[in-house]
Amino acid sequence: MSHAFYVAVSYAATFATVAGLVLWVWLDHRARRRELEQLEAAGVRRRSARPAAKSGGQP
Amino acid sequence: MIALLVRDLRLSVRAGGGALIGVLFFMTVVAVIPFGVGPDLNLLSRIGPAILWIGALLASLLGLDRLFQAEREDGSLDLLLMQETPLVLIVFVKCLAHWIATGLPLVLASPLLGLFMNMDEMAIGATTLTLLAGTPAITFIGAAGAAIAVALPRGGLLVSILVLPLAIPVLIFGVSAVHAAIEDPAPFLPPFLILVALNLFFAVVGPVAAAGALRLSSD
Amino acid sequence: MRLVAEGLSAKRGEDLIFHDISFEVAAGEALVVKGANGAGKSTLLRVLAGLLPPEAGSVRIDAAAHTVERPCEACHYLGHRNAMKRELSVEENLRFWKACLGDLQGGQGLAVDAAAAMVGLGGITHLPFGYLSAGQQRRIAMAKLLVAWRPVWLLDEPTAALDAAAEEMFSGLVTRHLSAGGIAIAATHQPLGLGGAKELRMTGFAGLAEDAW
Amino acid sequence: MNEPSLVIRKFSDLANPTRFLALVARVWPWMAGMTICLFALGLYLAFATVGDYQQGDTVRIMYVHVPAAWLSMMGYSVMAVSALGTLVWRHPLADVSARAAAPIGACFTFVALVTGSLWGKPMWGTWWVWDARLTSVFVLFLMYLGLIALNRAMDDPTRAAKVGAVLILVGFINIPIIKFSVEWWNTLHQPASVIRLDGPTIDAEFLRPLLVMAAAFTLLFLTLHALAMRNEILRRRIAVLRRHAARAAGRPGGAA
Repeated sequence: MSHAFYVAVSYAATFATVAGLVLWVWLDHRARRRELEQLEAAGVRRRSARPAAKSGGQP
Repeated sequence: MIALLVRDLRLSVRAGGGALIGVLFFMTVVAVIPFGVGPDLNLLSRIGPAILWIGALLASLLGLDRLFQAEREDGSLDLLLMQETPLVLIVFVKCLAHWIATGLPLVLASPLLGLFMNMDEMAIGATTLTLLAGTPAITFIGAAGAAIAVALPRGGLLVSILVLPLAIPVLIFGVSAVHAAIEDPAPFLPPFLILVALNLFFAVVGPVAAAGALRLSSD
Repeated sequence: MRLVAEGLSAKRGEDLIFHDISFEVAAGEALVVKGANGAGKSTLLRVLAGLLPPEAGSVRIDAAAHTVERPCEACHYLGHRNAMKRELSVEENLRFWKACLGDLQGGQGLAVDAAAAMVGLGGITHLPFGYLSAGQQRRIAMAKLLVAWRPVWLLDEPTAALDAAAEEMFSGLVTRHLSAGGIAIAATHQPLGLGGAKELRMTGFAGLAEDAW
Repeated sequence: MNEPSLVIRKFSDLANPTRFLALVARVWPWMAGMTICLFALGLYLAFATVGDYQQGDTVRIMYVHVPAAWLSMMGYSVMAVSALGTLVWRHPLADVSARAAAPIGACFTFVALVTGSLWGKPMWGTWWVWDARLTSVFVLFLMYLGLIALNRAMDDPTRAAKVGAVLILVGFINIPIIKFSVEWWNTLHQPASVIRLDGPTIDAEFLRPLLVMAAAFTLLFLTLHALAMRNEILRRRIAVLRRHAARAAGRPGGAA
């Protein structure tokens, strides 16, 4: 097989891995955002955003 | 039954699940071999299929002890035992989920490790195919061992000791099928078909034995 | 429908735990099993649930809407352990048991959300089960009784980790189940607040089985 | 502390996850933009230069292989520094950083292994040899995966953080082994040619794209790391909120 083939495959493999990484970061972020919104919708808010905060251990 | 399959798969990928551990153990075992036998590529390519098979055998035994123990610890096993659904079927589905979570990744990782062992394309293909046919058998027969050891405090090691002798036929026919594929004169199909037959045999015997052992172990 | 136990005795290891216990519970009735620690309450429930083979005697269900091969198939068993996975969310856990157990003829299980609301934890089904406190986990385990219909409830110390309000909630659940034609058998120290429940007092059995050795 | 220096003040400012999130939100588009620009330039240079007279076109594999290999070690070093941060300074973000770096480092190690194999097949005639450099990088890959598995196995983040940090520091021995393996043992892999005491031994023709690509990959790593840290912070925030929700559900009138 020609050397150009190996070059192409290695660039493709690198690109695929990096793209997968970017995709993972992005999807993870979206999922976390959605979970936060769900919690927010259920009325669960961070202490700093809640006016009458109860004292307790810092998260 | 689908619900049980989905739940077990979910558990295996959630935190603390065993899906990653098995394949990692497989890779580590295979990576250690060349340190032991020396980096002689010709030797490695000759013993590569056997090493992959032994690595996969050990790796698929790894998580088996938790198959029923986790269910027993939180009381789910009691409820599963009470159901109208035959226990054999429940065990079969649990084995299937366990194989998809731990056995299938081993099969998928084996071509990569085959390259590390300097095996040629034919040997890699044959090894992957035989592992695909053989690892379910190990899981099924391992389920019987897991069910026997479910009530024991240090059941994990015992499962391996109980199951390894029973898994020897699978190993024999798996490796001989690969060798047949590499060396021309011997035909590949007979040992491979025996492997498939073993798989079907264990798919029946394993769950039946496991179900019996689980019924007896409840107290 | 009647649940009938005749001359039950059971062993654990070599010890005979109880001997010759008979009772009969009809639809809409509750039976409270009382007795000191070690009197064999849990063992009796496990025998009824088919998890321990009885040494002698038999359990059967008469005149059921849906004839079952083994009596335990018509039973819910709420043991000491909750039968829930910590890693999965409450909803996933309940959904699994709803699908896995299925309804028996003669009744209908509640939807997952409705069942969680019945035990007072409607808003937190999205949380992982492991995040809940012991009392909340127990209440979710009770919601499991609601998602799939079983005429017979076998309850082993159901209210051990619960506060007074939750105990009251639970006796409400049991009363509701009885009025729907169910049967409840509970082993407990605490009063369950069930008016008109039958009582079975277990005294324990001080003696070995046959002196085989 | 009477008068903390500016650096320390800035550093402890960052210890507040909310401030860190704000910083990431402001900075990451710039980092991503710069990464893309550098990659464009690097890829142009990589394919515009002539091939090596010995290696032919395959020299171009080096432009991804060398940066990936360098990042696999840098990623582990980032984790090691974070581990020190967890154990010594108890910096609240240190463990977040170590956790976020593990999958990214594993991916770049994987790229280094794959591109190395693809270079080795035409050059050495085999996909893989068990020499010191390749083996130690493979061990590094397994260590990354082991750390990821460890992180996933424990559901209590603070306990997992300390145990993980100890493991990371123990595993750090492997990094100098990888770096110097080509000099300590006589191996097939060629010795370092860029970072040397007596200056690079590589022709400027190849050095220029290599350096640009290395810079691009490093920026890519930093961008992904910052974003992954953001995800990890959100994950922990969600976990805390959920525990609060579970506790509040028990109280009458609490948020359900």
